[in-house]
Parts: sequence; C-alpha cells; structure tokens
Amino acid sequence: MSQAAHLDKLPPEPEKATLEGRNKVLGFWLFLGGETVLFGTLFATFIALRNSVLDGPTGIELFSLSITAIATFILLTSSLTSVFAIQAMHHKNIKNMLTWLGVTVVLGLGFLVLEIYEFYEYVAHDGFGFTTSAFSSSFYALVGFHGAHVALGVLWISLLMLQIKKKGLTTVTAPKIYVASLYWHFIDVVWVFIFTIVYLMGKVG
Amino acid sequence: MGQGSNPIDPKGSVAEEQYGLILLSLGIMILVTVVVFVLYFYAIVKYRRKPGDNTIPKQVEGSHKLEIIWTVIPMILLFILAVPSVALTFSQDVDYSDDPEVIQVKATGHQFWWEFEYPDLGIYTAQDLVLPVNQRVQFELTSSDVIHSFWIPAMGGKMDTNPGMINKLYLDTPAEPGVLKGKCAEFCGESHALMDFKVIVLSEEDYNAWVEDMQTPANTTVSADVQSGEELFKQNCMSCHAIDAGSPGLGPNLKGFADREVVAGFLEMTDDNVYKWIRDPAYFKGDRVEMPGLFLEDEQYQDIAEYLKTLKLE
Amino acid sequence: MAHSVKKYRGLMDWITTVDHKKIGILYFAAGGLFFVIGGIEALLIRLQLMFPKGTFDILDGQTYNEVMTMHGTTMIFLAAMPLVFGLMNAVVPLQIGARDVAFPFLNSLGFWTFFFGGVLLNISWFTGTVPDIGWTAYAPLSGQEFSGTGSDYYAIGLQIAGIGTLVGGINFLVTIINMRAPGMSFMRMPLFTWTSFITSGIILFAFPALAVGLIYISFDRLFDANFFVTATGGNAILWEHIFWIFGHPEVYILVLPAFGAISEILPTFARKRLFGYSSMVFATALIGFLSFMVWAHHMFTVGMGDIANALFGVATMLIAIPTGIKVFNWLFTIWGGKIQFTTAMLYATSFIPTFVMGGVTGVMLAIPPADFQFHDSYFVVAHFHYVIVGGIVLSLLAAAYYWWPKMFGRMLNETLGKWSFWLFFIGFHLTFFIQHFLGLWGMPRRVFTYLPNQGWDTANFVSSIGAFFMAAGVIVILINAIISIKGPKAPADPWDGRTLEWSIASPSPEYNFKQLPLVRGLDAFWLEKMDGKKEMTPAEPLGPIHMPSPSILPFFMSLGLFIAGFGFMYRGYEFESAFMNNLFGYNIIAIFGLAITLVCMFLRSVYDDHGYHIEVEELQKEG
Amino acid sequence: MEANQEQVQDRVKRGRIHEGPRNHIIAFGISIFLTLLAFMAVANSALDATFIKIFIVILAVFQAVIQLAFWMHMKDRGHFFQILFLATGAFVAITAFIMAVYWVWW
Repeated sequence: MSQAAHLDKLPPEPEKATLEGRNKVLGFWLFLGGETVLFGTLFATFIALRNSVLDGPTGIELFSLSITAIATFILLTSSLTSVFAIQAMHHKNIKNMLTWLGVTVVLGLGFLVLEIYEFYEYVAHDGFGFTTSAFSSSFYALVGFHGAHVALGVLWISLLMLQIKKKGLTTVTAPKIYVASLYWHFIDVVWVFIFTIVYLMGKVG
Repeated sequence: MGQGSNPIDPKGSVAEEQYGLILLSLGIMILVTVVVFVLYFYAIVKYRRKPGDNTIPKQVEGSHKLEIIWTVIPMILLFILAVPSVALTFSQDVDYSDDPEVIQVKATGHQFWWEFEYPDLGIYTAQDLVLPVNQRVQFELTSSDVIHSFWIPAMGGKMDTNPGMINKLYLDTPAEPGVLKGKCAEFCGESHALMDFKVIVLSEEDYNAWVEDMQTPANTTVSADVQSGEELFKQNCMSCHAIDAGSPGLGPNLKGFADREVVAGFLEMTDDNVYKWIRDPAYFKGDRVEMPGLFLEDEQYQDIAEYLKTLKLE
Repeated sequence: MAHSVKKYRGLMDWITTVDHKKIGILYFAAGGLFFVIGGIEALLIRLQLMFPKGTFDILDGQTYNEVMTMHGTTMIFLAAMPLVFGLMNAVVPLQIGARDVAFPFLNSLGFWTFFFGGVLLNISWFTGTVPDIGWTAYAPLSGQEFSGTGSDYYAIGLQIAGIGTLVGGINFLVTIINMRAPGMSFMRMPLFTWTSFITSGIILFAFPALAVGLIYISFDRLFDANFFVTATGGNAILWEHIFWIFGHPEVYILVLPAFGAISEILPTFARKRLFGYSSMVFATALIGFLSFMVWAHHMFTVGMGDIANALFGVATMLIAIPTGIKVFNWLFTIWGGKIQFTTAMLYATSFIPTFVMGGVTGVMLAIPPADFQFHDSYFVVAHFHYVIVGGIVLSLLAAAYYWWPKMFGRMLNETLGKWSFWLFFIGFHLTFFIQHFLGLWGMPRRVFTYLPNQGWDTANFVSSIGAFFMAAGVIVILINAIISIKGPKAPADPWDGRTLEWSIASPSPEYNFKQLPLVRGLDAFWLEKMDGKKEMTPAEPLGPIHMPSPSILPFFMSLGLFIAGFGFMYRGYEFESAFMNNLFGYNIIAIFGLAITLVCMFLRSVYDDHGYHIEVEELQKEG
Repeated sequence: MEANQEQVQDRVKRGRIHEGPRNHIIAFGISIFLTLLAFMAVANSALDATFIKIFIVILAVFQAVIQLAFWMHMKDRGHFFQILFLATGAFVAITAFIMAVYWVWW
C-alpha cells in the first residue's frame, strides 16, 4: 500500500479512530489531572517556604525579568507550533507535521539551555544551591521538576518523530502525537504559573 | 479503672468543658447507634429466608420520604453538636500570655524529657511541673528536636510541641492538691512511651514556699561522705546539668532532684535506680538519649548517685 | 490477520500476563501475603502490650516501633490497597460487560511496581534497618538527624508502590468511562463499579501529593535539602499537611470499594434490589469530594488555631450525612427481603453495625476540643480499627467469599467460612471495643509499654486475647482458601446473582464475554432472569476477539525501579568494600536501575503490540 | 466505535475539524498580551504589591483557561470528563495552595 493511498484511508481524526486511541487520549488527560495536583503541591511548598532564605539570596536579588520573559516567549511559541503540528496531522500533511514538531523540539531545547544557564549562574555566582535554604530547595524542586518535564518532552517528541518517519501516520502513531502535544501544552500552562508565582511575585517581594 | 488521672475524671475547668462535649457527643452517638441496631436486628431476624422459600420479595426502588428523613435528622443532630463544639473551640483558644494573673510556663519537649521554665520567676525545672491550686496557667510550647505533644489528661487536652514554632495552650489547675500524670502524646522515637512527667499541684502556701526554695541558690558546702560524688559530678555532669534553677542546661535541671517521685520520668526514686540510670541511660531509653556513657568505675557511679540523692530542696 | 503470539506457561505466564483476571489473582495473592505479615506484626504488638512493663517484655522500644510502623504501613499500603485492587480487577470489567481493561499493559505495570515497592519495604527486615517512624513518618523524626536508613526504605518503597497505584487508578477510570457494554449507562452501573470509579478518581488526585511529600523526605535525607529540616528554615508541619492531604482521602480510597462490595452482596442475598440506588451513587460522589476538604482533622492539636480547627471540624461532621444515607439504605435493602445467611452475607451484614460504631466515634473525633483529649490516644486506635478492620476488612472478606467462585472457579467451604467469621468477628470486637476505654483512661497510642497500676492492665490483656481469636479466624480463612483448590467446581451463577459477572462461566474465559451483552437496566442479569431468560441478549454478532499480547516489560520496568531505589538509598552509605562504595557513591546502581526502566519504556513505545485474535471457530469450540 | 466515526464525519461536514490556524494565532496573541501585561505590572513600581500579586494571578488563570480551551481543545464537544478531572485536580491543587498560605506558619 502506498503512503498516499494509506493516508486516504486514514480517518479524519486518526487519534480518536480506534478505541485504543481514545483510551490513550482520555487516560492521558486524567494523568494531567493528577499532574495538576503534583504541581499544586510543589507550588504550595514553594509558597510556604519562600521566605525561609536563611543567609542565602532572596528572590528579589536573584531573578532576572528579562531571562524569564525570553523563556516565557520561547515556551509560548513552542506551544503554538505544537498546535500547528496537530493541525497538519489532521490535514494528513506529514511533512508539515514533522516540521512543526521539529520547531517545537528546537524551542524546547532553547528553553532548557536558558534554564540551565540560569541555574548555573545562581549556583556559581550567587551561591544559591539546592541545599542553601528551604527557599532554594523548594525553588529548585518546583522549577527543576518543570524543567525535567520539558527535557522529557523534548526526548519524547524526538522519539515520536523518528517513529513517524519509520511507521508513517497510522491510527497507532496518531494518538501518540496527539498525547505528546497535550503534554507539551500542559507544560506550557504550568510555566504560566511558574513565571507568575515564582518569578514575578518573587520580584514584587 | 484508669487510676490517677484521665480525661473522664476531669479536674479543672478546661478538662471539665471538654468532658461535657465528650458526654454530649457520646449521648447523640449512642442514640444513633441504638436506632441503627434496633432496625438492624429486627431486619436480620424478621426477614430470614425460610428453607425452600423461593419467592421473590417486592423490588423496592427507594423512598423519597424515608431518604429525606435520614438526611434531615442527622443534619439536625450534627447541628446540635456543631454549635457547642465551635463555641468551645473558640473560647478555649485564648492567649493569656500578657495576663499578670495567669502563671506563665514555657514547656519544651526533648527526646525524651520535659523542661519547664517559669519566665516570671526565673526558674527552670525538669520532669516535675509544680503548680498551685485553682490557677489558670498559660503554656508556651515548643520542642528542641522532634514533634512531641504536651498532655495532662486530667487537666485538659493536649497540644503538640513543634520544633521551631511556639504553640499556646492554657489550662486550669484542680481545686485540690495532688499529683497528676503528664505524658508525651506524639510519637517521638524510641522511648516515646517513657516520656512521662508529673504535675504536682500544691496549695497556695506550699507553692510559694517551693518557688522560694527554687530561687535559693544551691548549698555549696556538702557533707564529707558525698564530696567525691560532688567532685565527679562537677567533672562529668555539670556541663549539661545545672543544679541551680536559674539556668536551663542542655540536660534536665537537677535542682530538687532527690525530691522527685521518679527517675527519668518512670523509674522509682531509689538509690539503685539512680545508679543504674546514670551508669547506662541508653539501656533504659535507647541510643538516641543524648546523655553519654561516662566510662567510670562502678563505685564512681555509686558516688555520683549518693551525691544526687542529697539534691533536696530546703 | 491471525497473529501467532507467544503463550507462556507456569511462572512465566504469571509474570507476563496482562489479563485483568490473572492480575486480580496476583493482587489477591500478594495482598494476602502482606496481610499475613502485617497480621503477625499485629500479634507481636498485642503480645508486647498484653502485660505492663517488666512482666513479659518481648520487644524493646526500638523493635516495637519498627513492628508498629511496619504493621501500619503494610496493612494500609500493602494489604488493604492490593486486596481492593484485586477485587476491582476481578470484578469491574465483568460488571460493565467489557472484554478487557483499557490499558492491560499498564495494569500489569501497576501490579509489579506495587509488588516491588512492597518487597523493598520488607527487605528492611533483613538489612536490619527497619522504618521506625510510624506509618505517618512525621518530620523531623523521619529526617536525617533523627532516624536511620529505615526511613529511606519507607520513602522509596512507598514511592515505588505509589506509582503502581496511580497507574492502576487511571486504568480503571478510563476502563469505566470508555469500555462499558452497550446500554450500560452510568446510572445502570452496579455500585461496586461506581465506588471503584470514585475511588480511582480519589487515587488520581491524592497519590501525587504523597509522591511529592515522599520526594521531599528523600531529598532531605539523601541530598541534604531543607524542606522539613527546622534548623535550616524548613517546616515540619508542611509534611503533616502534605501527608494528610493524601492520607485522609486514602481512607476513602479503601472504604468506598468496601461500601460498593456491601452494596452488591446485600441485594444478592436479600433477593431485593439496592434501596435508593441513585442516592447511594450521590452519597459516594459526595464522600469522595468531601474527602479532600477534611485532612486537617488529623492535625487539630498541631496548633493551627481556632478558625482552622472549627472549619475542619464542621467539614468533617458533614461526611456523616452521606455516610448515614448509605447505612440506612443498606438497612432498608435487607428490610423486607429474603435473607440467606451464607458466609459472604454473614460478613456483609455484620459490617453494618460494626461500621456504624466506627463511624460514630469518627464524629466524636471531629469535635476539636474533645479531640484534644482523644487525639493520639487509644480511642483513636479503636476508632480507626473499627473503620479499617470492621469496615474494610469485614467487607473485603465478604467480597472474597462472594466473588471467589468467579475468580477461581471453585467454591469455598461454607462450614469453615462460618467458623472463620465467628472467630474473626468476636475476636475483633474483643480486641478493639475495649480500646475505646483505654483511650478515655488516658493511654497514649504508639507506646511500646506502659507502667503498671494505671488501670490499663486488664483491658490490655483482654484486647490481646481478642487478637488471638482474630488470628485463629484468619488461619481458618487461609485453610479454606487452600483446600478450595480441590473444592467443588463453581457454577456460573452460584448465588442467584444480579449483575453481569454472573452471566458468564466461572472462572470467566480470558475474553470475558463471547458477545458483548445488551444491558437493559440496573441489575442487568437479574432483569433477564426475571424475564425467564437464562443468559444475556447479545449486542453484537459472534466475531473474532482481539486480545493483547503478554509482556515481560512491566516486570522489568518495576525491577529497574526497585534496583534504582536501592541505589539511591545507599548512595551515602559507608560499605566495607571500596568497590561497593564506588558502585553506590557514584550512583552507578541507581543509574543502572533507571536505565533498565527507561529502556523498557523505549521498547514499549517503539514496538507496537498488535496482539492476537481468538477466532470464531475457537469460540464456538469452547461452547 | 461506529457512532464515534459518524460523529467525526458529522463534525467534518460542519467544518469544525479543519478550522484554520486563525483561532490558535489569536489565542497566542492573547497569551502574549496577558504575559506582557503581567510583566509590565511587576516592572511598574508605582503599584501596590498586593494589588500586583492578585492582578498577575488573575492574568495567569485567564491565560491558562485560554490555552486549555483553544490549544488543548477543551472548548470542543466531548470533553466532559477532561474538564471534570482537570477541574477537580485544580481544586485539590488550590486547596493545597490555600493550606500553604494560611496554615503552615502561624
């Protein structure tokens, strides 16, 4: 079966065409519900411990609004590009889909580089390590956990791109792409709260 | 049953108010339980299936009237319970820290002993909490290590002592002099079970005399037979244990040690027990006890014990 | 399309299975094993407390604390949870007329992570560093400064087991939402399925909080973080909050399926439909919702102040209302019925008064000023044992006797069953009723001993005697389970059941339903039987059935986590050999373990599971 | 399964699936705008700190809702359970947050 003919037979929303696909999408949504509580607890801890800085630096001294702004812009854009990838998938345009996914991965990597640079600066120049104070522990736990999610997302989407190249777009691969994009949006939504509650509020004092 | 002192033999207004609520809730709950039990036993006796009976009973879907009844009646019962509960929750959470009429006591939990400070009197003591009759006492509770919980069952409910934080609790002392139990109620490690203390309630005069005795510096001249013990005590124990009530020390303050009813909160106050305790505290309260082994000779421990037995008030 | 697939036998079959019925049996076996271990620990506790200090001290303080901690942790996480999950696996897909669960692979993963987490916790008995911090692991006692490697076993063992529970919860949610048979609307679902649904939802929202809390404990202990370390600005109370935000819902995670099982068994043996079905569903959902708003009633004495105490006190009392609705609905289910006292029904009916006694003391504990006296006393011990043993264990035993024929295809012996019931039931009340009074007489909980002449001696002795009765009851149950292997074969519908699982053979075939049934109302099978039919009307023609392939990957994924757990736990440990020090100190073991898990995940993602088909001819051959 | 296919076909006919990138770009624009607003509020030292905090949290919630609705398709039909479970998760998360604000230190 040629690729084109195969694609023609593919239903319009391939991620929801099979019961397995629908299960996967719904299950992942529920997982995100659980993740909300996970991040909620991390946020709560951060809020509870934000003033326990001991001798270490405070948020006002540490945070740079410009780095945060750039990171935010990158992640917001990557969320948009992953939506475009899903649209391309619905149009059965594999080439576009892969391109948009690629852009998403690159933006995700950019975000990670920025975050690693930021952490490096804190540790090397501000003496703000994981064990410095309760504030620092809760900061790195929250922001680092989000960063780990981004890193995992980058790896995951890259792996899926390889799979698409090999297996093509099918009712098995489509739900995976859809779910990965949900995950990516979720990371973005979490970041919205991180920049608001950690960085902006930290800057306000 | 339950000798000494316990929540259902309350002494002092705080425990009495709490006991009142316990009785109220118990009454309502017994009422509920009785209703359920009557319905239950009637049903399981009356509606047994007879052998060979294969009829199908009427399939009842439900009954709105009944369901409303057993939703509304519990609501009313809970309301009856909730109002005094909330009222007492608020009325018992009052801070008398600035009230000159009220005795101020700072209680600190340690693994596994209690330290009591009377900031207004400049007195530190350990294990024995001495209070006058008919008095309101404001406690300031904290801990030096893990979470403990300060509980004098006969005088009222407990409150946790949290490291790095201060909790406030007030209690009223009984009308009669006597000795009450005090306990640690929050699991705090190996010897949590042995972290008891005594609450010694004295008459007004006795209490004042006790305060005066505590404030008097320790007698520095000791009789000849315990001089070696005193010497050993100074060399080995003084760095942690004060014998004057004016300073806290790392370990329990030993002013009036020989007057206490028990050693280490739970051992009968005998010469032998004092000796055994200082020789090997870890044997009784585990490795987490901070009092170190001293590596002395047996006789030397005996001497220290002899000396300690002279630490009496008056 | 027929796809040849590897079929395993013997041990390999059990390790690789993705069949929810076999996983249910695995959960039962593992849960039963841990239940016996936890029970032995309970007996040790009661032996130690049988006499006051100095008479018969079989355990010292340290050992007692270890036994007490492991008893609580084991019973909650490693016995009650898997038994509940075992039942859900065995029953829920059958009750909704599904051929399988939504994620068979994840289901197997959930079991194996739970199992390896439990094994890891119990290995601490052999390394000599057992958790000794209570099942609540309050900081700072659970921190580096005040406890040893035992606390790492606790944090990491539960972390791994918790992953399994979360995965299992999501699996059941999706199964129930997406896989119901034609006609099986939500308001036609049997109540056990409903409660499983709500419970899975609570798991989904409660376990992430525990995961975060356990991560904090591990970080504090292994990486010198400061979350709960008071000296460096951390906050010990924060752990209590996080733990109870998880811990209170956990109680309802366990008790709701127990309610569900009771709501199935009572109608069956009273031959009468459940009274007030929709209010039962509503009450279940309400309890699930409220369970997240009452956690601080475990913390009245922490010192949060009057406003918080009053708020959480009143919120807690509210839970009594939906629970009361349930109790009266059960009473009126058997009211006017034709009650047949099988062993399952004995357990189920005895649940009602026992649970009510646990419930009313719960309301008493919800009154903050009164709780100041009750808190951390034996009154609390009595209360939660009435809820957990009297509520959950009694109904789990009822459920085990009820669904045993469907799970194993064999009948349990009724005579032995009744013996086990009376021994257990009498033993239970003997053990725990008197503990209410011990609490009121001022005996604190979690004490390894008590001084004589406080008026507690007789009561403690009586309580310990009761424990032996319970042990005898459990032994009879175990004997009954073992001899049932050779017991009489179970018919498809031994109890004149009402729900779909009784419409298929015992034990059910691997594909459950040859043809998906058409559901016409609540108690679907009963409706058909009342219409004079012998089986369900099929909703589809006979066709080939697609089945998932067995897989060894879940086993290895969990094994990887298990190894990584050890790697992390002992990374700061000083071994005698330099080789071991390097192996752990440089996190080589930890990374190796995680690598196993990640490689397995990679393999799972890359190689599609096409499964296999059971063809029509095969189905017809099996009859 | 059959029914779902029909639903999908139905939605294709009504042009809901092949919606263009327009909505998403608008959502992106709103997100960027809200973010800018939040950053500007913080940079503006004339404003009251408490007001800023409340203001930027409201902006964040608003932005989250926009993204959930448009990018994660929550506004589409058939998302009942998704909304139910995400909302419940958010409810528990907010509870934890309130706990941290009011009851950890006193």
